[in-house]
Amino acid sequence: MIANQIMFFLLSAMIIVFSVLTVTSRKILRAAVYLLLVLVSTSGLYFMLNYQFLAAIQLTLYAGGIVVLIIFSILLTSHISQKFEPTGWKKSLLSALASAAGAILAITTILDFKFGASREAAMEVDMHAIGKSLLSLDYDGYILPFEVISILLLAAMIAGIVIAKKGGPADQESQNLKQ
Amino acid sequence: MSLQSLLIMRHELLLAVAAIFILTAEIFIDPARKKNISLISIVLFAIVTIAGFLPFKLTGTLFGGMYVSSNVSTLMKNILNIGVLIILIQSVTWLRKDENSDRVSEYFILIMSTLIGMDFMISAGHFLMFYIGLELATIPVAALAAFERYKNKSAEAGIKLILISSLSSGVLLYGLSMIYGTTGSLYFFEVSQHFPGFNLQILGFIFFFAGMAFKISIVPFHLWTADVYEGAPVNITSFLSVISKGAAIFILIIILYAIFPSIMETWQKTILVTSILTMTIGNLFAIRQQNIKRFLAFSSISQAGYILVGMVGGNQLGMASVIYYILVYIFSNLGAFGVVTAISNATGKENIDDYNGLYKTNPKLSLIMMLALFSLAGIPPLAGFFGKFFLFTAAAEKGFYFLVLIAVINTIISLYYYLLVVKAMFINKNDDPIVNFRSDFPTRSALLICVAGIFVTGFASIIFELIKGLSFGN
Amino acid sequence: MINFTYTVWILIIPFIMFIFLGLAGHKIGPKLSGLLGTGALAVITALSYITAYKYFFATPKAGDVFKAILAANTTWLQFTDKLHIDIGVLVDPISVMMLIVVTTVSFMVHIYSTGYMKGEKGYERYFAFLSLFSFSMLGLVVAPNIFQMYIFWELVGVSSYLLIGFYYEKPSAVAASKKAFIVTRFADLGFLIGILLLSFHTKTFDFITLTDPSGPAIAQAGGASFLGLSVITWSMIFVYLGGAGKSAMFPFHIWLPDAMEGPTPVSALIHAATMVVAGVYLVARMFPVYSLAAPVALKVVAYVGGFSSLFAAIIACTQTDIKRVLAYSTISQIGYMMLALGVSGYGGHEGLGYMASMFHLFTHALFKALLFLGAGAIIHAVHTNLMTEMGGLRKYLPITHLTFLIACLTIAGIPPFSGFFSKDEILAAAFQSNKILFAVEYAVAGLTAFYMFRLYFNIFWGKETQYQHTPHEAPFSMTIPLIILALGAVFAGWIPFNKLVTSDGQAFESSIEWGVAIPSILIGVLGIFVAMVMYRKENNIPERLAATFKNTYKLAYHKFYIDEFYLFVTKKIIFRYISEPIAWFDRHIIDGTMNSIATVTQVVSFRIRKFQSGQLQQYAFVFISGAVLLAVLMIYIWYW
Amino acid sequence: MNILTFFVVIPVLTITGIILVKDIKRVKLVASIGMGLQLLLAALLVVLYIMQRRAGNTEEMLFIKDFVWFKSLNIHFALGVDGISVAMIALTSVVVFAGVFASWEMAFLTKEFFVSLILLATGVFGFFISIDLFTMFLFYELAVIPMYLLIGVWGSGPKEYSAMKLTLMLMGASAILFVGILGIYFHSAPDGEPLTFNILRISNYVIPIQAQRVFFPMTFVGFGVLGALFPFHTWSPDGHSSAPTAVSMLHAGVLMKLGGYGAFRVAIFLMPEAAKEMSWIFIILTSISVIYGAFGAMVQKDLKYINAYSSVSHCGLVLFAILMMNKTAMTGAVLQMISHGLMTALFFALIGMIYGRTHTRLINEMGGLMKIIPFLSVCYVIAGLASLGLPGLSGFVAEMTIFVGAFQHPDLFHRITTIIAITSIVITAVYILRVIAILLLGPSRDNQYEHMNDAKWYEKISTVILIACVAAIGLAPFWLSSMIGTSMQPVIDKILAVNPF
Amino acid sequence: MNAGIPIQFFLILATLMFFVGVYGFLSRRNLITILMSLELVLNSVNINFMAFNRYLFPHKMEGMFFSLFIIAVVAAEAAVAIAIILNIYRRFTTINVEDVDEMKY
Repeated sequence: MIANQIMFFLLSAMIIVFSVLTVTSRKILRAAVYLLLVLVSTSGLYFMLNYQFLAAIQLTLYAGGIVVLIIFSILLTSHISQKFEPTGWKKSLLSALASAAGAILAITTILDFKFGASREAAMEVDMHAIGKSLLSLDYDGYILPFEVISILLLAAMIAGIVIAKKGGPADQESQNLKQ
Repeated sequence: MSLQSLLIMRHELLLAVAAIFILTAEIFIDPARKKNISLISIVLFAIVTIAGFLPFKLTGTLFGGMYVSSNVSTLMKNILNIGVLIILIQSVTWLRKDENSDRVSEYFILIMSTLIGMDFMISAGHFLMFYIGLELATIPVAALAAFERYKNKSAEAGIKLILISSLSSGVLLYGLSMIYGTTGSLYFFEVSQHFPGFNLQILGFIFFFAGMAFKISIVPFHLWTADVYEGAPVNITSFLSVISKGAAIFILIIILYAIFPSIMETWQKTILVTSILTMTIGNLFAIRQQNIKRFLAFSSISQAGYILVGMVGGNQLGMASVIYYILVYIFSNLGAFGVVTAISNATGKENIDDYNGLYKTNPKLSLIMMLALFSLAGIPPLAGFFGKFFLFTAAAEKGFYFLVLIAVINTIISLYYYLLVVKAMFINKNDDPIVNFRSDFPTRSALLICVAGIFVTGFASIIFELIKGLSFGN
Repeated sequence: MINFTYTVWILIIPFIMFIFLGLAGHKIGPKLSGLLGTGALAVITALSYITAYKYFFATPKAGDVFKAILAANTTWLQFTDKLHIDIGVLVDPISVMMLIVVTTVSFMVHIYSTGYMKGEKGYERYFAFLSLFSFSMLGLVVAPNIFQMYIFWELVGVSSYLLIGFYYEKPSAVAASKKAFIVTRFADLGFLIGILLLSFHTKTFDFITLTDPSGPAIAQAGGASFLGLSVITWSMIFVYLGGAGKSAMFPFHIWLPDAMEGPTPVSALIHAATMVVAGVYLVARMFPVYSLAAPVALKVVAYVGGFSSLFAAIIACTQTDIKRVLAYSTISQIGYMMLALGVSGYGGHEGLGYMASMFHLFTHALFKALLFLGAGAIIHAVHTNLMTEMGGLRKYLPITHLTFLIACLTIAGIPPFSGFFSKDEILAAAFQSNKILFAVEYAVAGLTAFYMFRLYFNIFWGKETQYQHTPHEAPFSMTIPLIILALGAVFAGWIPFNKLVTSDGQAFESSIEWGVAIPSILIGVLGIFVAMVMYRKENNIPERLAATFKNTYKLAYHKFYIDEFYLFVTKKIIFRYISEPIAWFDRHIIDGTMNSIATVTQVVSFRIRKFQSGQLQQYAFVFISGAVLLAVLMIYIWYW
Repeated sequence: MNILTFFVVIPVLTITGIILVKDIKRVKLVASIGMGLQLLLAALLVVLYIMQRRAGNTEEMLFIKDFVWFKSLNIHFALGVDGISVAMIALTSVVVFAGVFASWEMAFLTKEFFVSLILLATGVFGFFISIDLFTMFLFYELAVIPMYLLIGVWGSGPKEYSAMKLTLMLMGASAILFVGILGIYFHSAPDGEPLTFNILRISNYVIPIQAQRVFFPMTFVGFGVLGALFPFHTWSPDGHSSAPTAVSMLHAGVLMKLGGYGAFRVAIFLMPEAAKEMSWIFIILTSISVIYGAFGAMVQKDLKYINAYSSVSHCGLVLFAILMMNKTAMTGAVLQMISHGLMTALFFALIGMIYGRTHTRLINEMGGLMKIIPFLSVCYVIAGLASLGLPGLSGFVAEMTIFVGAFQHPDLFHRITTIIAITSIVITAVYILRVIAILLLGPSRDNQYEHMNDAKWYEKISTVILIACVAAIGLAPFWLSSMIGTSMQPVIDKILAVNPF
Repeated sequence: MNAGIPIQFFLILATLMFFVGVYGFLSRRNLITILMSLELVLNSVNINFMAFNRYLFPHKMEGMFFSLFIIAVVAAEAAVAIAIILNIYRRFTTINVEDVDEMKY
């Protein structure tokens, strides 16, 4: 029991702290690393909630994929040691206020609500169940989103290509720019 | 999967097939003949559009409630198809330009995939489908907004759109998570049964609404609109202002009517507040615009405000009038954008000042522009008048006279700035007017469709009656 | 009962003539136009005389009363069930008398004009206008209801306006015509309000009903009251305002002297003989109501008339423009008639004043027209209006001289000319009822004799001026009317008015009251004598007198500064302090408000543009705050 | 086919014809033929109408034709006329016909000009033949918009500003009106029965008084703005002064009448109780209008401004009379609309013709025109005399009917305001004569004007037909007045039935 | 595994993370850091879904699947965003968000 809670608080502390660091760090690569840590800690939470599959996905896709993508783009666009100028205090303050207001609103409202405990028997979330559900055509089946998301990914890929594609007058221009 | 289900899903399926066909064509076709891709795509899309109208059995629930098709949703999809078809035809000239010619098929694929997303969104029976549809309808658009990658503005539009839309989907998802937590399901029909309106639910709803409002560019979630519209290529701007917005409004009205009737008072208040803000702010900003795209952006914001007015009653007339108005709006706004596109393609000019004296050199374009703007302003006998009339009637039916009053007063402000453009074209003198040019066939036919739509949609009461018959509400 | 339906032609003929000459006059040429106009007048004059004969002598009386006969009547415009404007012809003693007056004078003036206006530009237009005037005046005269009277009243006003402004290139004529119209229009406002009040309480416009002693008007004499006077009294006072305006009673008299800018025959016709007496006619028309239901209003009539007559007579003594002298004399004489009506009672011998007034109206029309036409002949001969530039004309203009002298004697009330008789009746009537007014009349009689003979001597005697062209007598077309009118002026006094035109239609006995008449004759003779002393030979008495009564003279010479006062009111007060502020208010306040709505919108639009800063994060900030605020609003603040 | 439908069909055909022909001369020909036909049709309508009445047809509206349009909202294209609308239609066709000839010299974008002009006319005709609130509103707005282009493109002076102001104010009014109409619609039938836009149907049902209290002022003000109700009249001076001749004619002559007609047919006819309760406010406003417009006109220097203020005054009288709510006054109101429509159209036509010759509209810069261009000057005088209410011309008939009618009110308030309104006749005389004196009479002020030509044939057509109508009504008003009065009777009956006074 | 930890803890944690992300979005200047803040925002939503699913509705897997799809979508979104950011960098030679404001007012 206690171990649970300690585990949870540890993870949450990590999440909060690293989140804050992510958004405040003045070195961009460090921020990326903090983000990675947040994502990893989150996957820890998923483990705690017994969603091993998702935790794994979180680690591979999120932490492994997106963060790497981000780091690559950082490398393409900035110097590693580049330090940002601190954000203007006005902007920080306003942003902080807005966020704080939002957080207070959300938290008070959440605390206000009485969550009833589940009466149904818990479902065993193993790979089999996930796979079955994912490919099911019936109620609680996710084949359609699964298919549609493939279109999404394809579209995103093409979208990326469209923007990144070289050739045509555009390229010439950008080369001129470099010179 | 029976044939029946295939027919029910024919919009999405055909679109997907068409997109894949184009993709294949892109890969296999001889580079010298790639010009024909436009033609092929448009023909394909026209087939899809026509297929959408075929009178097969339209209603049904598939995938255990994941996908719901009703008469209304089919109607909405058809309306969107019409709009997209016009936009595609309008794009041809632009795509023929050298700098775009290497990405023609991508353009079509992205547009079609976007449309697939919208169709799924409209037919969603589950918030997951809704969400994926929403994203599918957004992400490619961001890329399209950044399509002219050699232009700063285009890139800026792209980044603004993608970042803000991600934030808004974050907010929307947060809201959805609350809805999920308080109702235990994300199926529409189950959510609607467990929605008594706890505070947390309202919170979730408002956050969800904010996410939707972003798509519709409702004040105060609208600020991206003008910049993105200005920066994006004209065709994408018209796509954003008409199709994206229209689809979002469709799904919003379905969700409000079908899922959240139990908290109607809350969403009425929400819409009341936001619609007043939207109309007023949109108009106030539009008054001073110099760039015609930016101008139309703000105009489209205020139009969204009027549409919200129609929605506020939660009545059947409201839904009918909103759908009808979107149809009218498609023709009107695309008419205006069609002229802007033609001029932008021919001369690259996009400022209202450049339009000074346009009537002397290009009378037909000016007339079409004027008709389109008047239709947007709600001047009879153009379709916009009927559209606005029904929208406001719908609100008045539920006693929102005050809102209607504000709305009609706002239409006066909007008339003012539409007239500014008309004035520029017809009255202002210009030493260096846009030279006379003849648009190519696609542009002309697209404009013709729009003008015909502007006239016919209003007079032919059967269209409205049809929509009314399919709509629901209390 | 004799059929009088044909009398409608008296109206129709001049109207057709007006339309015809107005539209086609310039096509058919001046000569034919003049001929046609005059011919038309000859026809209706004949018709009028026939009517007069038939009415007075061929129609059997009902009892011994001249009954009013509705010769023709048709509904012209329906207001309510009871209130409708009819257009028709009413034949009764005064209307018949007026028919005679109007057609006679008009006919004379037509003939006269063919000579006088020869060669003038706009000759056809002139005759068209004359026809219009004849039509309007006749319509007014025969009106069977008060609204028809009002209609023609306005038409008379406009034809007067057109004729005064006949020389439209002359700024003074334009100004005069405008003034005449506006002043009378203002008075007509009173008339209209009077009509409305009256008709509201009596539910009729019809004269016969209104003046019926047992009718609704008189029955309501003691009805609802306002500020101490009954409503009927008020309405009659208002009606009288209209009459006072048209008849140039103080303080509406200012337009009449200026109206002399018109061609002289017009002055003779409109501003001496016919139109200006319309006010008198109006009061006479409504006389039973005044007398029986609104005695206070009648008093007003009497005093205003008396005052005007004295006031105008004084001014007339100082004027040098011959037409203006005649104009003031007209005001004075009309004041006389008003006074006579004002002091009259109703029925039998009580109605002496009424009869006298009508009588004087009749004779005055003849001799005043004669005077004006004579003056026209003089002006025609010497090309000036100022008597200071004339003198010794008796040699050159014998016929004019003679007729003018007759006219002067007539107006001075010297027997046996007609003026004596009518004036005597008036004096007698005043003597019976009101001594103050009676005294005023004596004074006026003396003044009248004085200024008329001042005029006469100045023109025909006195120092002989060197004229550029030798003056010569007018052509026959002008002298013949003079002669005819002179004959009329001499003999009209013998017409038995007390048998024909009386307040209740019944004849009564009246004879010359020598007790009143002889002093009046003496006073007249005295006036003539004084004038003769002063003006027959050139001497300095007038200057000395003027110097002695410097202030009074100056006041009178400047017409007591009434014009200046009006000018002050209109130019300064109405234009500067009402109209211009209103125009300013409209442009700046009301229009300014509308414009400032637009400006405010623009300014707000400019101010808030900063929200659209192009900064992505600001957009996001607004987005988040918006969502949070909306949520707070919906969850915690706004309960329905 | 119903005769009334032609009133919309002919203009539409004419527009089509104008668009199709190439050459300017033919444009004018087509326009004049079309509007000539329209005029004949109007005459025919008058005759048919009177014949029907003579034959004993006592229906409230004649020639009723009802096309269902939007079934679910019970929107119909319902046509029908009574004496009042017949009179207004006749007026419109005359003014439009005269307007076409008055703009004969239009050389700049002629085709577009005539299309817009006739489009405007279509709106007006449509408005008068409709008995369905929706179509009425539609045609009303249809009439307003071509205005913008007509003034903005072909106007003079600060035309863009004026055009914008006029359009926005009128559309603003229509905005308020729109809410009013919706309000009427949603209270147009008892619970359970289908709602309707049909005026006749609504008039048979008493709209709940609470609703009336809200929507009557909206409707009345909405129409009132078009009828130049103080203080919402400021579009009128600017708009009229900037508009080209024919547009001023149509606008002041006909379009402003939509205001009066609508206020009567919609606001008062459908909501008599509220009208009774609230009329005092508007009576005060309108009597201010009457006097204020007249005084305002007195010191203006621009001919069109004078006329515009004069219109404010005269149209104020129309609304004033309507608010009196008795048969005579309301009949007078309609007469006044017709009379003012004709004579103000005449005025504007003449002003346009004079302006076309002198290129100025400032009265101080002209003078003595009577000698130079007698025909136009005489016409101007006639128009002036009609305006100041000279008997024998239409103004008198109308004004007297109004005054007598208004004065029949039993309570003092109405009668005192009537007297206030009556004083306008003097002020009117002052400013009319002032203009005539300065402009037409006196010596010629500038010899550059000496060589002007008098009216051309088309100008003569334009003015003569208007004068003929003015004089015809002035001389023989009975048939018109009784035609209107008879149609007014059912209206009055309804008002009285509800709340006899 | 989660016994003894009230669901509110998860929700509060997610909320805090959400708004920290929002804060980052609002205040960071670098486009890539903004993108990273967005990842925080979306990640927090996932926690919500997971927690709800586990605590309240464990008999189904809706929340989990939703999270799964969110992750996929976010990946796609991030990819496109990064492509655009790179393009921005090419065009503006900076990825400071405050400099990307050619269009305003």
